[in-house]
Amino acid sequence: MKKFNVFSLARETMRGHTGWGKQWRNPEPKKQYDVIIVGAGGHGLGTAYYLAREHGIKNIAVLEKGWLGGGNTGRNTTIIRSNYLYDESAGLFDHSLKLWETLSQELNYNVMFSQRGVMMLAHNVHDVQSAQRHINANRLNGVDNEWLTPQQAKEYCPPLNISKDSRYPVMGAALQRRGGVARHDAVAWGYARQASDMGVDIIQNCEVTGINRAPSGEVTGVETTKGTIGAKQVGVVASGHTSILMEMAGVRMPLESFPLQALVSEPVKPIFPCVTMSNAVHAYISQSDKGELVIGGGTDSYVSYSQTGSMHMLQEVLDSIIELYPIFNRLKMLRTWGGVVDVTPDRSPILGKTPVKGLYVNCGWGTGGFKATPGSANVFAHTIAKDEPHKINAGFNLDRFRTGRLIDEAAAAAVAH
Amino acid sequence: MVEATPTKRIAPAEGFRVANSVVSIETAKPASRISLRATSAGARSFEKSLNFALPRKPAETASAKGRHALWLGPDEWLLIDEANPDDSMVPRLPNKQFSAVDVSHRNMAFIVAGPGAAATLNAACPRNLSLAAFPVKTCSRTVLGKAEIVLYRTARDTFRVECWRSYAPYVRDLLAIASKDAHI
Amino acid sequence: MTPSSKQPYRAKSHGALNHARTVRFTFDGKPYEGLEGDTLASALLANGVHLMGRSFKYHRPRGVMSAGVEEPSALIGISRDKSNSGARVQPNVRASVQEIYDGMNAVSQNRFPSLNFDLGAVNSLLAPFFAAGFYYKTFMWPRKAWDKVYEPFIRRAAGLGESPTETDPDRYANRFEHCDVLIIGGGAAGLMAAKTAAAKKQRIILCDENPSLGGWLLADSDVTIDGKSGTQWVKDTVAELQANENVRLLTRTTGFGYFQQNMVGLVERVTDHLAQPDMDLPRERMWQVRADKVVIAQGAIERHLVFADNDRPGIVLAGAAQKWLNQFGVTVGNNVGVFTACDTAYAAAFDLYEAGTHIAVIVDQRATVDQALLEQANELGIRVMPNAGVVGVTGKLRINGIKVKTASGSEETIEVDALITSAGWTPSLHLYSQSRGKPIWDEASQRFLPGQSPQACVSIGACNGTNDLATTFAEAAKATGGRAPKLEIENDVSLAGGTIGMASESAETGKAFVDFQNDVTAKDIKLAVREGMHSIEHVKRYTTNGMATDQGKLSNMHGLSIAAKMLDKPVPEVGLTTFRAPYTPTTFGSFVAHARGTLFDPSRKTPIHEWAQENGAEFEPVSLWQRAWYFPRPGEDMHEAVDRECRTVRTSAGVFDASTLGKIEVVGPDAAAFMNIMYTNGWDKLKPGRAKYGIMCREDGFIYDDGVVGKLSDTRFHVTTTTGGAPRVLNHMEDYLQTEFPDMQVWLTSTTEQWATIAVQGPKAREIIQPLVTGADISAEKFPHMSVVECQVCGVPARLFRISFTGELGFEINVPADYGRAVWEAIWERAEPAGACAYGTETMHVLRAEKGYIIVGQDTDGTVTPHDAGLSWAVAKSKPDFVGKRGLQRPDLTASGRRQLVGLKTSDPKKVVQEGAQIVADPEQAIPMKMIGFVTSSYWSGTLERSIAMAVLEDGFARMGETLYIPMEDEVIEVEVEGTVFYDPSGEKING
Amino acid sequence: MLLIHCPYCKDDRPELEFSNAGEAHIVRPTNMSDISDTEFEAMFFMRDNPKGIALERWRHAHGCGRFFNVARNTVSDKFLKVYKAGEPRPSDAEIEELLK
Ligand SMILES: Cc1cc2nc3c(=O)[nH]c(=O)nc-3n(C[C@H](O)[C@H](O)[C@H](O)COP(=O)(O)OP(=O)(O)OC[C@H]3O[C@@H](n4cnc5c(N)ncnc54)[C@H](O)[C@@H]3O)c2cc1C
Ligand SMILES: NC(=O)c1ccc[n+]([C@@H]2O[C@H](COP(=O)([O-])OP(=O)(O)OC[C@H]3O[C@@H](n4cnc5c(N)ncnc54)[C@H](O)[C@@H]3O)[C@@H](O)[C@H]2O)c1
Ligand SMILES: Cc1cc2nc3c(=O)[nH]c(=O)nc-3n(C[C@H](O)[C@H](O)[C@H](O)COP(=O)(O)O)c2cc1C
Ligand SMILES: [Zn+2]
Repeated sequence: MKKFNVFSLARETMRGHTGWGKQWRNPEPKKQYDVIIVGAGGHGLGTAYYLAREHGIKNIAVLEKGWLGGGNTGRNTTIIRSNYLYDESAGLFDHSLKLWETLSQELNYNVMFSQRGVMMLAHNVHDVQSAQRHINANRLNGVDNEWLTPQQAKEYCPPLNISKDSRYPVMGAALQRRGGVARHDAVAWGYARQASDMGVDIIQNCEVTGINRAPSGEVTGVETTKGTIGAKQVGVVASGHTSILMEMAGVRMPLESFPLQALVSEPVKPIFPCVTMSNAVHAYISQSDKGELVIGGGTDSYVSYSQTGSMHMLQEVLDSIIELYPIFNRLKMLRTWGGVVDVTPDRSPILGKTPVKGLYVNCGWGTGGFKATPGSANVFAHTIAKDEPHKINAGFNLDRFRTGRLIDEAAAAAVAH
Repeated sequence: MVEATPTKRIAPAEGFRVANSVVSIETAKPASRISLRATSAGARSFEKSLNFALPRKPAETASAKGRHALWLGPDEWLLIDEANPDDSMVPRLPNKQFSAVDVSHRNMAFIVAGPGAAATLNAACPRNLSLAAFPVKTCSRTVLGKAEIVLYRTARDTFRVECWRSYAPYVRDLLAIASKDAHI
Repeated sequence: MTPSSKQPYRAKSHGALNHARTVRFTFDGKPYEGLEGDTLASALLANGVHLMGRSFKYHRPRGVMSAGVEEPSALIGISRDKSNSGARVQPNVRASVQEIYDGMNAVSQNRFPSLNFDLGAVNSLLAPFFAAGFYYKTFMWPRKAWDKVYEPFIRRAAGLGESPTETDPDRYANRFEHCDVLIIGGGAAGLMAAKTAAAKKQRIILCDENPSLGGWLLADSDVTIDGKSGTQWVKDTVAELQANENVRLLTRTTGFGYFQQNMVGLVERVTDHLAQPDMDLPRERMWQVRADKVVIAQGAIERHLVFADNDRPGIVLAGAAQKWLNQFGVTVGNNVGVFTACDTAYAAAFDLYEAGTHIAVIVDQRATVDQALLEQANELGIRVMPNAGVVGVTGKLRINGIKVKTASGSEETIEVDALITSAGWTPSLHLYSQSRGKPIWDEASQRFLPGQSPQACVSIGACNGTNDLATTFAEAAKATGGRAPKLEIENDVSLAGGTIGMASESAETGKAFVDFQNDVTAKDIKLAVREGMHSIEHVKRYTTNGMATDQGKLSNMHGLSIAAKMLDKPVPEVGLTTFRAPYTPTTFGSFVAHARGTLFDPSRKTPIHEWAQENGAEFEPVSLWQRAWYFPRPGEDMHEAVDRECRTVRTSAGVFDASTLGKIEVVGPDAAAFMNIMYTNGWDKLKPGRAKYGIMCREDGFIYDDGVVGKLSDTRFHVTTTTGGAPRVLNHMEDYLQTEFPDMQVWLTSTTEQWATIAVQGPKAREIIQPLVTGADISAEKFPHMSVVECQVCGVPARLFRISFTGELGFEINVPADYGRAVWEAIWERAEPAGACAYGTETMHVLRAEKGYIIVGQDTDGTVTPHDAGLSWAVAKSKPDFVGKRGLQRPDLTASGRRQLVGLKTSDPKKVVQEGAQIVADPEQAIPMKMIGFVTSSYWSGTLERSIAMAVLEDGFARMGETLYIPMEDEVIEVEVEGTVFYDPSGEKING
Repeated sequence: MLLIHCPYCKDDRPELEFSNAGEAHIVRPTNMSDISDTEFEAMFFMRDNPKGIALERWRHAHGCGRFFNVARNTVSDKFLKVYKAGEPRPSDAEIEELLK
């Protein structure tokens, strides 16, 4: 595999970019693998990468029903932060954030991780209390998060409307400076390229249609649109489609899949320097390197796999954006799209073993799993390789819904994205 | 001293009126109201105390002598008495198989009238307000922007818009701005 | 042609514009003149200006390509305010559709210092370096440089136009509309469909994005329909439709999005073409139309040809040239070349010829050209070169020549001042696809065509791949239930034919653009495929082909074809990328419409709000409500005001507006039984006239809401909820009632707003209200704590509670809301002389915290059970069932070491800890620290002359007396754990 | 915006009048106190979440206020059947039929 750097780029420039070679192979599936990962999103590809890199397992297939990176990895608003409340969450997301910080170098692929700061706005006393609770917990967990007055928030984000007369005046904000955004597609491609180079077979246009189990119960492989493929271990990393896959193995999941839309504006010159989000005025926004404002909000209220959403949800999110940033009213929506997000009852992911031997699941990231991509993949690889969870993901087990030991970030008043 | 001053009633958006060539919007006069919830037997026993039958079909209304009964749900009616605004209908009624709750002060109403009335409402109400779909003398609970309303078409070009009192300023301002666009 | 001095490319003999009505405007500060009805592009072209913009990546000079919304290149900024204030600025406007008006101020974008001389164009020199995906391969070292150097550089370079910097002063309207038939597109197809539907008396809406209806018929000089010219037929048909009251014609209105169940979003631009719009007009109007049937008549979009330097100013689409000539009376040059792969460009060339333009050559890619066309060209003396291609051009800011290569390999440079091109017509599948219909590949015509949509819609005309007018009319009539009209049609030009992909392989020596705006070349697409991007979706994202503001209207088919050839796969196997809303970029304002400022969200106010305002209250938002927060006196800050209010309530009395509390009337023979299910407490023993504090859980056992419930009679409860919880509690109750206990005879009614609720609290509370109350004895004996009575206050019917959220003797008076202010004033008239005060939510919070009363949502979140909150006494043990009972028995909810609600006192009584502060046992430990709880409520208590706090703490009940620590940024605060009741633990006062 | 038929109002109404209330036919056991942790988990947390026909509850919250059930295709979002609360769950055969 050719190393990506300015010298190779210069050399290739001289010869018309004819020598780059493929970023990943497009192999036909083998009959048998050690591990099959279902779903070539960031989490799935990353899992394969870490299995190969850190655990020496190389006989791996990643099966993808469409094109790699085409699930939620390819349709999210790319907000990355780790200022979660609970120890478990902060542990997981900050593990991830640390990996983000060197991911471009590690993958030799510029994922354009941009730590421009994520600011969460407070609009009432309750928001302020909740923000302080987060900030204090984060500080003692070693996660950066700081309180800004409305004026400081405005300095950090000049388009913000902090007028006292607005319907939801800004009472302050919590800022995580290490937070930011990344180029979503590049994350999938970077992992795919390295995984493929280490021998992982990424098989696209290969939908898993069944999970095969031995009479004694353990997993033996999968049925796919490209035939039967054997494996001792199967990791399901299919985000919105997890319930369907797990049902193939007879496991019912505490998940519902909702449509979540995002949209971009036409590109404009740099005007929005950071990422902001708000729970009371539900919307989030950043500006991409190409200049579009990237905007998201809440999900539709009903289960859907259609990858589209409703007109009124677009209106809701734009109402909120314009309330906070009235200068953007004349900007134009360029494109809107939808994803299918799998939501758990406590809004925290499920990441671990299942009642079926050899079957592992990584799901429930809902509206906020892009930020977790490297961390989640990293500990999930550990879980598969060792057949037991890493201490970072131990709490995110499936059992918690029976015991009641939830990790309820939502109940603690922070909506996750 | 205290007993001597009659207690003053202050309704929200009192005296509000805007009008243009196609539509006028004004605050309705105070009225007394009952939210009635009842089984069908309860409805029968209740209507004996009124001088007309409660409507039984979706969206239907019935009126007599300034009293209106609006079908809101299979076991729910909104009764409006324009004739006796300060006189609650509740106490004089028996109380079995139904629940009659005085909501005279919970709601208030705007009257939206004129050839542009439907267009005004359709600025924020997603319902089909054509005469075919929403005939005269029908009603429905629905939404107007981010407020819940009860819409009652009293005449071809006249709607009564009931809303909860704290939503009145919002509904008022929304209707007022919508009226600017009602000629289209 | 007789060029007028001011508009040298204006063809007097052509077009529908009135030459007497001139319009003045500026472009980059330079004044120009155009005609009323001109687009900015047609007006600039009339003045001989082709250079209108710079491209995204390479800053290549660009002219206008098209005469429609598909325009990728000529994007300009428009500023409407004379002062250029930054409020009414619109970036990225297509010059090809923006109508000019007197005083219009247009500026070019993405260039510095000027359009003619742009420093950013050095990027062009680096272009080979900037191949697709280059940034993924570099800018990684040193790591820090990404934030500080590379990214800021990349960002500055990107972005096209500039955002407004001030609030948009314009208004936007919204309209929900319903109809039988919605027709999108007002060309021949749409008009005929409307005509047929109108005859059937259906309610019709027809929209078209252009200022006038007629579509391509307006640009076609030759076609005749029953002997009428196309434009005449349009005029007559439009007049007929206008006269029909069932028809609504919307021009300048784009169908931008097709949503579920035939809901289509249209946006109408009302004032952007007006010089001095009436301030009462909205700038744009959103139409959300629900139609029984949708007829899609979007037409087709012409493709450009892909060859080296095909982006130079002066190169335009043939159809655009024809439109400018026949609709606007503008010629694109004096010596025009033609490069085509289909017949329609000949019609454009002949029209130009007729208008006096010299046609230098027609270069036709096809080996065989229709004989009639060749003859006609021959007659006019126009040179045709079949089986040849343009492989390059000369001239940078404007072309001055084309390099033509024949099949035999000979090359020739031909002088031109403009080149018109056509690669054929792409049916517009946008709305069909958005309706979730799948495009179907037609191998014969090498196009994707609409198939069957899952929604009630039908595609007709050019967007359906129909190439001629007669068939278009027939299918239009059929679409709306009519019969094919019998019309004599002559001189119609077929849309058939064309090519996709590279014009020819030899045309690729330089930069052959596929996507103009994003500077995607054929080479970029090939590189992407070579690098393993085998899915068209990867190609799109790696190269950004089709991701610019035109969303690939010109480029998608070419990109697809080039990728398919590289992959050696048939086109349909490679497939299209997804069409998404909006069809053309749509302002945020049109979506938001009225929902700005006070109309963003209702702001709910109590009947007493204005009194509070008049009396200097500061307000606090709580859910949708505005609540009086505190009542500062002149000179007081919040802390001082709250201190005073607290002291006053404890020593005298205070009056508090509690109207926002949710209220639900629970009525019916089964009311108590229902309450038993919904609340953790038991309700059987409660007597009429008595009240009780109730806790509501969800099935999982966590606290959901709380409030005092008064029993008015055996069949009637007056239930209160938290302010924010009212709607969800009612929904929760209705859910259980309707779906789990439908046989219960009980009904629920929201009475939150029926009642104004005035709390009078403090030792003097009774003395203040006593004279106002009639019909009830409110003495301590007859009306003890937790009583309720229906009586009159100030002569109006009231529900009077004796309850206290302060720990003092207290009453809550509910009166019908319209009387709220008068009753409040009557009370105030007695309270003020008694030394009482009005107090707000902050004081309420302090007072209740002193008593250890919880606020659901502050001292509890969704993880706290009644037991955790120290409210086990309110959970009936003997009830067989209530919502939450089973959930509470789950292992983790009964485990030891749960977080429990306790009181905290700081060792330093002056120190008020922060709400949300975290508690640790060992402050010396390293980070990450083990946190064992956090502070939920914390106040300065003037009464106790010290700080008080509540916290949820791991195993809290067992930690009474323990010393714990709160590590803050700059200090560690020592606290001691104790019970939550800080004031009057025996409850003497409350019972006074 | 969906268009939903309310079986009580007997009319098609815009989605804005409704709220979705999750999976249908999850019956609250009458012996609630006696069920096992696993049964509780199944009832309160586990969901079918089907790609295909979902049986789900809606409330005509800003209309007649009634909860009712529907069968909806979660891929096309089309409503295939609307029925009142308390009416039986469509049989598997009927669901098969609806899918066609
Ligand atoms: C609009 C939107 C905005 C978002 N914004 C943010 C944000 O700002 N920040 C953030 O952190 N997160 C955000 N998220 C969430 C985030 O996108 C996801 O949590 C994350 O991308 C999930 O990654 P994944 O790899 O698990 O799933 P995916 O990328 O969805 O990958 C799963 C893959 O599994 C494949 N698959 C499914 N079924 C099968 C099968 N039977 N056989 C084979 N393959 C199958 C799918 O095709 C898919 O490619 C957002 C999501 C959306 C939709
Ligand atoms: N160059 C030519 O001669 C030429 C080109 C195209 C069509 N035609 C002829 O025109 C006839 C077909 O007419 P037609 O009616 O199908 O196409 P048309 O192009 O005449 O009309 C389509 C109309 O729909 C509008 N439109 C497209 N998308 C829209 C949207 N989302 N919202 C609102 N408006 C939208 C277009 O601007 C255009 O005015 C055929 O006979 C064909 O031969 C001729
Ligand atoms: C962060 C982000 C930025 C995007 N920017 C653009 C853009 O500039 N132009 C564009 O056409 N689409 C953009 N998209 C949207 C994609 O074109 C596409 O809609 C999305 O990946 C979903 O795929 P689909 O629409 O093919 O289903 C962006 C998507 C994301 C996630
Ligand atoms: Zn209904």
